[in-house]
Amino acid sequence: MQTASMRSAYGESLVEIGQKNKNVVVLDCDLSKATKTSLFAEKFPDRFFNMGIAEQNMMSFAAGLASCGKIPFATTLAVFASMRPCEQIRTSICIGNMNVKIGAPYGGLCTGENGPTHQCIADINTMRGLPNMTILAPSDATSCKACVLWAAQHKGPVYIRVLRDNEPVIYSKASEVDVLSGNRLKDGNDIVIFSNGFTSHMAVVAADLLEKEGISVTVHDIISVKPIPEKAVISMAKKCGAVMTVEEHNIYGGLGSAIAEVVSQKCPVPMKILGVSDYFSDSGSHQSLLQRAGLTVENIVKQTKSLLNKKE
Amino acid sequence: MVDTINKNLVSFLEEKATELRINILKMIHAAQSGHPGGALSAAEIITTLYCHEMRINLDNQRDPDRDRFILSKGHACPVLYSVLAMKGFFPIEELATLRKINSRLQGHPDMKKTPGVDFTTGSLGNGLSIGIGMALMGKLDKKDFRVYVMLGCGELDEGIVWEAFMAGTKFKLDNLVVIIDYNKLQLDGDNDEVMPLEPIVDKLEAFNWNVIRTNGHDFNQIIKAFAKARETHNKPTVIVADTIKGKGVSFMENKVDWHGLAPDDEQLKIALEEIRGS
Amino acid sequence: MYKLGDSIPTRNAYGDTLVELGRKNDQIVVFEADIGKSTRSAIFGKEFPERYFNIGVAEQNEMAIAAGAASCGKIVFVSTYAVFASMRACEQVRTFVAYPHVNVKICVSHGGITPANDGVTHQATEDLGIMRTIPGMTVIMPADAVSTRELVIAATQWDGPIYLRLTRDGVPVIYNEETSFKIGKGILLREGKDITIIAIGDMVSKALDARDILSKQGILAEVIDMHTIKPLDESIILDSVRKTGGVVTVEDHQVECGLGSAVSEFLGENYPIPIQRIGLRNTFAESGEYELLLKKYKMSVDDIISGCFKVVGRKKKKR
Amino acid sequence: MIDKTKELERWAQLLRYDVVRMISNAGSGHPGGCLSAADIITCLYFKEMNIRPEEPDWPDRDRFILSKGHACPVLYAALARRGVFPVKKLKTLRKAGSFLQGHPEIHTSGIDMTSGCLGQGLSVGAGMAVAAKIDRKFYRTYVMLGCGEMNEGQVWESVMCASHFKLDNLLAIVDYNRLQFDGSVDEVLSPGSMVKRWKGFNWNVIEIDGHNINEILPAFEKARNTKEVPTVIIANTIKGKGVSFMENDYLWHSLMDRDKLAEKCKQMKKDMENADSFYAKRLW
Repeated sequence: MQTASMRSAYGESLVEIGQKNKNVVVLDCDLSKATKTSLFAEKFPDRFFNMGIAEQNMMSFAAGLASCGKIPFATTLAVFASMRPCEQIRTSICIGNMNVKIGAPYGGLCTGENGPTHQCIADINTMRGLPNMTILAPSDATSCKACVLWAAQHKGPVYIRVLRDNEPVIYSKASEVDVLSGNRLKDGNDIVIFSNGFTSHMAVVAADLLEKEGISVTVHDIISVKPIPEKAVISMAKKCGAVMTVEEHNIYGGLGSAIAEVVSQKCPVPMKILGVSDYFSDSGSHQSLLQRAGLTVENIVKQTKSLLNKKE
Repeated sequence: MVDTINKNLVSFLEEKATELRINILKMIHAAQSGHPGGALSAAEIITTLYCHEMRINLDNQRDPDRDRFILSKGHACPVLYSVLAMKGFFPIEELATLRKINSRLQGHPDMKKTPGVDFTTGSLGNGLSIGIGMALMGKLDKKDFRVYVMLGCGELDEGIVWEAFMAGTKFKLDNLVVIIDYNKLQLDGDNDEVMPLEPIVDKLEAFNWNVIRTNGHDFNQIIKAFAKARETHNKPTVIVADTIKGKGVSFMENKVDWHGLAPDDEQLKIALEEIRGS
Repeated sequence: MYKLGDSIPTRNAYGDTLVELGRKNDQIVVFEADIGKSTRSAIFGKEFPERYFNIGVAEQNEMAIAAGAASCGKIVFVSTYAVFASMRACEQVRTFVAYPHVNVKICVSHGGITPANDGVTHQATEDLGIMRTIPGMTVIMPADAVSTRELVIAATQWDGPIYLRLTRDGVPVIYNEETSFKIGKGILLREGKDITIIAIGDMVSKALDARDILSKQGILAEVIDMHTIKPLDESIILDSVRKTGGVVTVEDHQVECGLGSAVSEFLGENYPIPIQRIGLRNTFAESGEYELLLKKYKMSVDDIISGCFKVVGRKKKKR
Repeated sequence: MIDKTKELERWAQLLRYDVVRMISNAGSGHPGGCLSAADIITCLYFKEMNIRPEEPDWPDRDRFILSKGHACPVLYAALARRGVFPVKKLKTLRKAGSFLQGHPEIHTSGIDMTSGCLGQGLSVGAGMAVAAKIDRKFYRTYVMLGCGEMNEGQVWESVMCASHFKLDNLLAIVDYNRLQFDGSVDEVLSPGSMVKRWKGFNWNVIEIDGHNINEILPAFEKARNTKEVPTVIIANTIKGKGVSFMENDYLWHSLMDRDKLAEKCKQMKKDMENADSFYAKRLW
């Protein structure tokens, strides 16, 4: 299994768009080595600003830059990019629909050993209520690149949730990735699994195992949690008649919630939301924390089977 | 006032600080992640706090009258865990479980999990506000406990720290002491590159605090600074302690890369030799 | 104390109750961020100046100070506006209040679009959703002055952090003083059989109005006041939808993340039926009169009614 | 021909009238902080700033951010009086459908940034000033802060960063009226020596009387001529300035008594009509 680092892909993609567009500027809060914006800083020192450990200032500052035609990528760890400056994102960025991109590496539990203060399982939800915001949660290094490229083209605020290292590679080329509609990773009829981030790869592996047992599963990688690709979600929910969501986020408010809103309104079918069951996790390796949360291939298989029993 | 400090006290503290450094390095090595630089720079101050300055009660760890300590720069927690283990809050062997699953020793301090930790920290800039809350309640309840907060210098970039400096003045919290571990390095480089802090003393004085500058590795000066803080009334004290990041291990000293890096076997061996030898 | 039908801002009831509690319990302390006159915490400050701390316009500091105070055994109330508590101090609430699970009660005025004229920056329409995703938080919005008093009292006995949202402007009193309130237990206000309306906060009285009109048109709606959206009262929802088979949720909040979302999550996993969500649809509101804003942003009594018709229609189609 | 000072004083008086009229008309709003800022805003919009009323989005314009967003009526009045939008629109303040929101919004002509949540404006201004430097443009950015706002930590974050980035094209003005929502700044959260604080953060500090046009204009000029460091003007002002019963009364931070204000408005109108034809033709 080939793996690559998503945050490196983030840093490299910034360099790439920085070369093409001189309006791209990058901001960071004293974490450029961790977030890999240091790659951009080396190449374009004049367009890189280290704001110090001052996330709120960074967000309003970015709004000021955007109002003068710049495309700022404000970057820091997910918890400090979403929750610490939440109100600044709302007031300075979203109300005016400013063209600010927020890069948020270390989303979910991947900063494992650092403990719950640094893990972030509430970022997607924190951003999801905000009008004008687009929320992207890519699932590997390639789709992360696709998201950065897309965000640079899109006018308006975008939040990109990035993971750390060693994510399995799902896509071969960034141009193949459909950022807004998501991507069918596997086609089947009995159940549809919507997932994003680190868990998309697990869902595919689980689907392969289930296939051997005669259960045919659709796996759809949802990169854009907001706006949620409503049409695609509904058509698959209708086709399969049962929906499961898998994500490295609180079961409340994230992808599962976004899917539940759509499905319940347009075609209520049995559902299961897999994620972190509303608790603060612990220090420990990323793998051990995923295991505790039930975000494993085995559990996806198990939950799929029990959900199928509920299907009429 | 302590004009002459007992020499035995100083050599006792020196011994303890050495022990702390050894534990810090061993535990970060065992975890293979963590933040040695800022833990080592704080060793003398933390030693002085726990082995001399602070009133703690091992028989009743949550004694409402105990002095409190908040490590606002939570990532430096190996130094705190070491001193707590050394004092007997939990077995010293437990240090080896740092950052592992099911351990009581989280990557950043957790008051609900670790005995002796007075408040959860880890996201920077907040510890001083929490200390203010405690000091205020001390005043309200007419208790004489004192509150100590250690800030990293990079934390002063955070606005909430300045909100807290204002509040400390307003409420005249002379039962509160802030220690800035001024090692002049943060994750991305030195303060001057990332966000300059000088003139740091002028800034703090402009917020009407009692400001004391000291050498954060010199026990004589540290002990005196705490004593002076006790004698100051009607305003809180901030001790700006000049320190060296990674202090005690030559290849870590003043090296920003050692902010958050674990030593390998070979590096640990050299580091321990240096510390024991000194 | 409060008369049925009177229009009272729930922030007023909060201020009065704080004083009442302060007299009984000297462990209660209150923190404020320079808007005590508006949040009504100043009433407490006047009577108990030694237990009232104005932190200035510094909400993050306020929240972390409150956490520190709570760790010394106090029952701490924090007052400010909803936007500032939930968003300005979002991370402090998560890391220093919720994660250590300290006894901080965050009681905030200016919830939803009730600070109508002040405009978007002061209208908190994302807060309930944000607070709901923080583990260990309890999230409440009372519907009127009576329930505000009861729930604020209940909050002092509740172990752990609470986020309680109040209105700036007046809302009609709908409860008499005999009603008993429990955190985490919804109130069945009206029985019905055709549809369940689940409402929260200032929208509960609108839901009642909608029910009256609907019943004249032959639809009997059950109305639930879901004052606590976390923990969600799952049994009251299940009991109701087993009868009615359809739900309309009504909230003064974005339809994403809030009550509608919580109900969708729960029913999706446990009892999939048609749901319609009434609330702000992914947009910011604006300055203007409360009732006019409700109309413009499709949250009025008429919109609740048409939502009910939609769901009833879909129910039929399904059969 | 009257001199420049006299002319600016007249505009300031007219803005005060507009503010009183708008707020009594809307039935809510924040008069105290509008009136304390009226003279400075007048000097900015009628003298100092380089803007094009007919082209509010002109890319090379000077920017202004009212960080104390609740004082927006005075800003709306200045924009209307400069011709950015018709004066009669002032009537619509805070009404549904109006572009004159309760707090400033970037979509309104002439408003350079949304504000209203205190403490964010200087960060935004620093961003604009940096953008000008990147693009090698000469426009300047002006940010007005309230003194209560200085409680917010974010202000100090931006103060630090503006001096770090050497933003000499950025000017901060503190409307130092010494009152905030809950009382005097000394009671709520003392700012200590404002001058000492800003100096501690390496800014060029100028202290003036914020109601004296002959002090305001030279301060702007001094700021323009200061290189390598950002400048802050600490403008000592009086909350509610110009309306006797509001002056220095913190309760008039927001509208306290609508009838009293409406009464005052009528009287102001009468006085101004009689005083000068300059006013007479501009009243509403």
